[in-house]
Amino acid sequence: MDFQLSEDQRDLATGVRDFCEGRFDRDRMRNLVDKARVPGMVDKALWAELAETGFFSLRVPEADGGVGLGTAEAALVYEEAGRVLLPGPLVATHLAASLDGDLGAGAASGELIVGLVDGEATPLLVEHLDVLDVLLVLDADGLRRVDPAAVSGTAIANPVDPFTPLHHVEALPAGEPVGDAETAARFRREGAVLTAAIQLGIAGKLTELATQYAKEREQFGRIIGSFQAVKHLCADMLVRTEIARAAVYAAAVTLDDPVVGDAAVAVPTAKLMADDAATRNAKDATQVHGGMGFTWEVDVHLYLKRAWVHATQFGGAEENEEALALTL
Amino acid sequence: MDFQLSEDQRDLATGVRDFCEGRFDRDRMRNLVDKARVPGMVDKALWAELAETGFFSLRVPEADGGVGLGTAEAALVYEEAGRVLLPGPLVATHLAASLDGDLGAGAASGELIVGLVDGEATPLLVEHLDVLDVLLVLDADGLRRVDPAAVSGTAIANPVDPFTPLHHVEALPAGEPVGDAETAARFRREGAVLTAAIQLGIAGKLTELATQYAKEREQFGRIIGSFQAVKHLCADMLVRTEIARAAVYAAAVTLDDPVVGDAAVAVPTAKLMADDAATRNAKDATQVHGGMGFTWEVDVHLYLKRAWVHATQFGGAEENEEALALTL
Amino acid sequence: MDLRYTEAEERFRGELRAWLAEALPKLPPKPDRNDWPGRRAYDTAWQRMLFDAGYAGIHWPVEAGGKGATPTEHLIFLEETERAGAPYVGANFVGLLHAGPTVNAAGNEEQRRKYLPGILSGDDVWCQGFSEPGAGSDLASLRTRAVRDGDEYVINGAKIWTSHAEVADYCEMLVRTDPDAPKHKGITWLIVPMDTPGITIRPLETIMGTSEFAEVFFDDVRVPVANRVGEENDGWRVTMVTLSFERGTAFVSEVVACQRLLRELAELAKKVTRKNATAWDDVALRRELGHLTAEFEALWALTKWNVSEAARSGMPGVGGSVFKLRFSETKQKIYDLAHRLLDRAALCVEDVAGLPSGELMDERLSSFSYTIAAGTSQIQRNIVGERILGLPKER
Amino acid sequence: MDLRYTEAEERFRGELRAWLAEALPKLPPKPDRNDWPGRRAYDTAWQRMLFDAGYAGIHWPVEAGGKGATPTEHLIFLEETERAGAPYVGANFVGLLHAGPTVNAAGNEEQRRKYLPGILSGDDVWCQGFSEPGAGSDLASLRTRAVRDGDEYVINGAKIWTSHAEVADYCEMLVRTDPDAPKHKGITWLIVPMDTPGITIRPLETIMGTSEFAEVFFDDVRVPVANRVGEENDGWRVTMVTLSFERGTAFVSEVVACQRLLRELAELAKKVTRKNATAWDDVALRRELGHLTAEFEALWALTKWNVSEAARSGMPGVGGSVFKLRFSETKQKIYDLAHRLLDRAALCVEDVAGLPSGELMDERLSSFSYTIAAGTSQIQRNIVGERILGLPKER
Repeated sequence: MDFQLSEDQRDLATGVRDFCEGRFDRDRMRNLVDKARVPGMVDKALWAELAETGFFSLRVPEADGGVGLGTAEAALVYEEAGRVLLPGPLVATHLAASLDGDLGAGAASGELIVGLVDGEATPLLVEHLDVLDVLLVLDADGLRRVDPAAVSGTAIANPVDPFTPLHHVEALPAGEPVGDAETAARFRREGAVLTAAIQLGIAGKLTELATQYAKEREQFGRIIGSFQAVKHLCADMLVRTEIARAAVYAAAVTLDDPVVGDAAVAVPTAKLMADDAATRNAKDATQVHGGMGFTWEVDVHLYLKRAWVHATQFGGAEENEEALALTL
Repeated sequence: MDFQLSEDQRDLATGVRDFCEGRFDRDRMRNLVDKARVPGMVDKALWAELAETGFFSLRVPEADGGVGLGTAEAALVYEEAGRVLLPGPLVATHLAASLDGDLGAGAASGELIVGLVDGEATPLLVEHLDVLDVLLVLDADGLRRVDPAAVSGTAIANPVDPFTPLHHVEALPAGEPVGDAETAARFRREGAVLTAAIQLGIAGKLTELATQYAKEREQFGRIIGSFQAVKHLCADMLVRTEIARAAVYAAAVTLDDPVVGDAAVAVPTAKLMADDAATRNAKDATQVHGGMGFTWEVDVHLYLKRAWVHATQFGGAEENEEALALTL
Repeated sequence: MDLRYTEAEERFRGELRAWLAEALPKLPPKPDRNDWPGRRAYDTAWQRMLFDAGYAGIHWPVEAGGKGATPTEHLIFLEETERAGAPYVGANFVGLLHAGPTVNAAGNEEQRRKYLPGILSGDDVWCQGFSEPGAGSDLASLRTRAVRDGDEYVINGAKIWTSHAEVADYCEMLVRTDPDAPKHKGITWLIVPMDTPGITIRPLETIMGTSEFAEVFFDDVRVPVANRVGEENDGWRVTMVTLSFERGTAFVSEVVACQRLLRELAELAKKVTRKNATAWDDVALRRELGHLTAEFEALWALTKWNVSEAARSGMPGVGGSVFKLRFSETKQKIYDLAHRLLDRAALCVEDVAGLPSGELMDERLSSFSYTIAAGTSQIQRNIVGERILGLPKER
Repeated sequence: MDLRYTEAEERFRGELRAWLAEALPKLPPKPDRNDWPGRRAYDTAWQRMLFDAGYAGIHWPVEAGGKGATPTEHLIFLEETERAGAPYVGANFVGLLHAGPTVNAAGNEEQRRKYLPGILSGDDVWCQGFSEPGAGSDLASLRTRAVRDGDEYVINGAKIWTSHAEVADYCEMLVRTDPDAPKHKGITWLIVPMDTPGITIRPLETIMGTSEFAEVFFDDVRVPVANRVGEENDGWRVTMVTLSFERGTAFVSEVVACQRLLRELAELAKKVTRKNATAWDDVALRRELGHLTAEFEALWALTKWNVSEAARSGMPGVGGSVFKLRFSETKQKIYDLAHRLLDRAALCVEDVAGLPSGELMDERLSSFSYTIAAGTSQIQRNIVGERILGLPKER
C-alpha cells in the first residue's frame, strides 16, 4: 500500500496546474464573468485546449486514442479544474467520452460539448444548455441522449453562479437510449467522484485565499491571522480540505481497483466530505475576508456559488447520508 | 410592559441565593457526594428547611397557607436551586403542592417527599425512590398516586448523576387517580418551566465557573482567558445563558398571565433553550478547565451530569422541536 | 416581570394600527432595487407620511421635534410597522438613527435648527462616512485627514460601505484632525454636504450583484468649521454618544420578519416534494424548523428584556452584543434551511417552478454579511468576553 | 496512489491473523477496571505473548530487539489486533511507545541493554512524568527541579496525569536542571525507578469515578546521573525526538473501534423504540449515522495517507494535528448520538433494560478528554494555523 501520489501522478498534477493557471488565470476568469460573458459560459477555444490536454479522453483506453489513465488521475485533474473555477460541463463531457460510437469519440475529442441532467430532479434545471451539442438524461433505468435544440426551456436570468447558466425545463424529449441502468449507475459513481474532486479543488483554493488575506490584512495594529479567532477559522478550513482529499482520492482509487474498498461507502463519503469542505470553507473564507468578502470583486463568492452548484450534482448531502446509513 | 425583575422579585432572588449558598454551600454539596451519601440523596433536614423557606408552597394561595406567588417567582427560586445543585425531587414536590387534600398539604409543608415519573417513558427509571413518600405517575390520561413501598425496582448502582439515584422499574402499580388529563397537562407545562429554570441556573453557574478559571489559570505566560479561543468559549456560554434566561422567564410569565403569549410556544422554547444552554455550557466549561475539567474534584462534571438528568425530564429536545414545528 | 402592555401602550398600538391600515394602501408602487433615485423618493415619501401623522422621529426627544416615545412604544412602533408590511426606514436610516440623534445631543442650537427638521420631514437624506478600506472592525484607525484652513476643513481620504451615497444630501463623517494623537483622540465629527466639490462616489458591487454600498473619495473637499459637531478631536466621544441611543430596538423588525419567514418556510416545506413525500414529512427538517422557532421566540423575549432594561435605566444594556451574536448566526441558519428546502431551485436567484427562490436566495447571499457588518461575530465575542465577563484583553 | 497491500504485507497480515486466532482464546479473563495489579498482570501477559511470537516492539528497529516493521505493517498490526479484539497496549504504552524508543534513540549502549529488553518482554512497566499541575498545554514551563549532587540528581516537585504510576517500575521524567535558562533549554530527561524513596502517588479521580491517572510527588528523590538520557539541559530535544516516532498510526485502533461502534449503534437504533417506531425509522438519526460513517471512512483514508507519507519520508507528516482535531471532535459526536439513542437509559452508567448504556455512557464521559488530552483542540488549531498554514504567532 502506498497512498501517496506516484511520481507520474505528481507530474500530472503539476502539469495540469500549470496549464490551468496559464490558460485560465484569474484575469481570464474575471474577464469572462465581468466583461465578456459568452453563450453557455463556455469559451470554445478554451474547450478545445482542454480536450487537447486530455481532460475528456483521460480515461479512454490508449487503444481507442485516449490517454489511458484511471479515475485517480482524473480526480487530480478535476481538482485543478476546481481550483481555477474552469466553467462548463466538464464532468458530463468526460463521462460521455466513455460511451461508444460517435458520441464517445466526439466528447473525447472536444468536438461535442455534452451536458447532463438528472431526469428525476425537480425542478429540472439544465446547465449550459445554450452551448450543448448533446444533452444526456440520467435516470434509474439508464441514460438517454437528447438533442439540446429540441429542449424547450426558460432561461434563468439570474442563476446563482454566473458561470453556470441554467434553463428551467418542464419536460424533456424522450431521446434515444445510450446506456443501460448499469451505465447510469457507473455515471453516478464516477460523476460523484469527479465532482467531489472539483469541490476539493475549490475547498483547497478557498483555504489559500483566506490564509493569504489573513496574512496581509492588518487590524488593531496586528496581522489578523495572528488572532486565534481568524487563525482557527483557517485551520478548520485546512482540516476540512485534507479530510476531503483523503476521501476523494480513496474513492477514486477504489473505482479503479474495487478490491481495495467498497465503492458504496467510498463514493458517497467522498462527495459528502468534499461538498462539506467546499461549502463550509466558502462561508469561513467570506468571514475571514470581512466586508471585502461581501463584495463582488473578491473571488470568494464565485467559489461559494460554484460549490453550491456542485453540491446538487450527483447526490446531495441527505441522499449520501441515507445511502451510507444503509451500509451499516 | 416591563420585562425586568420587580423589586420584590429581586429581593426574592437575592434572598433565595443567600439561603442556598448558606445552607447548601460547596462544602456541603461536596460532602454529600464525596463522603456522606444518604438514601435517595435527599438530606431530610435540608428538605425541611427548603419547605420552610417556601420552595414547595410558593405558588399555593395565601388563603391555603402558601406564599401565594406565581410561576415567575418560582422560576427565580428554582434557578437558584440549579446554581447550587440542590438535590431531590424539588419540582415534583412543588407541583404536588398544588393538589388537593393531604397530598397537596403534605408536599407544601415538606412532610411528604413526592417524586414523579413519566409513565410513558422507556425504560422506566424512578428518581430518588428510596426517600419518596409518594410517587406520582404522569401519563396522557392523568396523574396517579402510587405508594413507593409498593414499587419493585432494581437499584441502579451507577447512575450518571451521583445526586440522582435511580431505580429501574418494569411495571408500576395501578395506584390511585389524583388528577385528570388537564392536571397532567398542567404538570407537564409547569414542570417543564421549573426544570428549565434549574437548567438556567446550571448554565449560569457553569459560565461563572469557566470564566473564573479562565481568569486564574496561566499558560504560556498569559492568563488563558486572554486567548480568543478561550474567551470566545466563555462568551458563547454567556450568550446561551442569556437567551435561556429570556426564554425561561417569558414562559413563566406566560403561564401566570396567558394573554401575554402562547404557552404552546413559550414552554417548549424555554425547555429547549435551557437544556441546550446547560448541556452545551457543561461541555464548554469542561474544555475551558482543560485536564482539570476531567477530574472528579472540579465541580463541572456534577453540573454536566445534573444537566443531562434534567434534559430528559418534562420533554426532551426532539419532542420540543416537533411540538414547536407544529405551531408554525 | 410583566409582559402585559399598559393601557397607554395598547392605545398607542391601536392608533398606530388604525393609521397604518389607512396609510399603507396610499403608498406608491415599490421602485426597482437598483433605482436609487426611485428608492430615495419612495423612502422619503413614507417618511413624509410618518411626519404628517406625527410618527416621525418616534424615539427622538420632543424638543428635537420627535415623539419622545418610550423604548417600549418604539418597540411597538417597529413591531406594528413590520407586521403591517410598511416600508423599511431605508434611505432615512442614517439621518433618523445616527446623524440626527448625534446632532441633537452633541451639536449646537444652530445645527439642530438647520439639520433636524429636514431629517424628520424626509426632505434630507444622510449617509455615513465612518468606515475606511483600511479600518473595518478597527474603526478608530481611520486615516481620512481633515486639515484646518482658516474657517474651513480640507478633507482628503476615502470611506467605504456607504449606503445611499449617490442620493444623500449630507454625510456624517469621522475624520482625523490630529494624526499625532493616540488613535481615539485625534478624530473629529463633521457634516459634509454631498454636493461639495471633490467628492467622488464609486458604487461597490455586492456578492448579490447589487450596489447597496459605495466607496466615497474625498479630494480637497472643503467644509466650513461650522459643520463640526462637538469639539475638534473629540469625535470619538461624540460617536460613542450616538451608540448610546440604541435602546434594544435595533432588531425588532428583523425578528418579526424572521418569525414570518419561518411560517413561510413551513408552508413551502408542505408544498415541495422529494421522492414520495413532502419536505414537511422529513422529521429532521421539521425539527430544525421547530428549533429555529424556539430561537426566535427566545430572541423576541430577549428583545423585550433589553428594551425593558433600557426603559428603566435610560441606558443601553450590555445585551446588544449578546443579541447580535445569536441573532446573526441564527438568521443565517434560516437561510441554510431554506437552501436545503429549495434543493436545485436554490441555484436560481429568481422564482422558478412556483418556488420563492428569488427572494430566498437573494436574502441567503445577503445573510453572509450579518456576522460581519457592524462588528464581526469575532469582535462581538471579544466584547462579551471582556466587557461583560471581565476577561483580560489580549494585549 | 495505491491502496492495495503488497504480497509481503498480505502475508504479514495472514500470519498475524492466524496467530491471533490461536493466541487470543488463551488470554486470562479481563481484570476489573480498578484492579491495577490485575491490569498490569493482564497487559504484561499479553505483551509476553506478543514477545514470544515475535511481535513485540513491532515498530522498533531490529537492533533494539524490535521487528523493524514498516509503518504500513504497523498499521496492519494495529488494525488486525483491534479487529480481533486483542487487548490494548495498556500498561505497556509508555514503555513501548515513548520511553523505549527514546532510550534507543538518545540513550547510551548501557541504557539500551538495561532497559529495552524488559519493555519488550513485558517484564517492566513504565509511566510518564512530563505534565505538571501548572504546566498543561504549556509543557515546557515545567518546574519539577533536579539538582546535581555528586553522582546523583535530587528531584523535588510534582507530576500529574500519570497513568499506571501505582504499578510501574520506571518513570520517564522531564525535570528542570537549569532554572535560569530559557524554558526549553534547562530541561533534562531522566529515568526514575518507581521504588526510589521519596515518591508519593495520589490517585486522581476522573469524572467517571475511576482512577486512570495519578499525581506523583517527588520529595528529595535521588537517582544516579547514569539515569540521564541525553545531555543535561538537552531534555527538550530528546523529547522532540520521541515525537518523531509517530508514523501516522497513533489512532489506528481507535478508528477501527469507532467503525465497529457505528455498526453497533445502527443495531441499537433498530432495537430501541420511540412511540410507535424504532429510532432507526427516524431519518434525522439515520442520516447522522450515515454522516459519521463518512467521517470515519474519511479518517481511515487519511490514516493511510499519513502512514504512506511517513513510510516514504521516514518522518512524521504534518497531518497529526489535522487528524487529531477531526477525530477527537467526531468521536465525541458518536457519543452525543449514542446518548440521544439511549434517551433516559443514558442516565445509567450500567446496562439497563437490555441496553448497552454501561459502556456507552462510560465512554461518553471519557470522550470529553479527547479534545483536551495530548494538546487541546485549541492548541491543535494553533499548530495547524502556524506550522502548516504559516500564519503568524500571537505574540
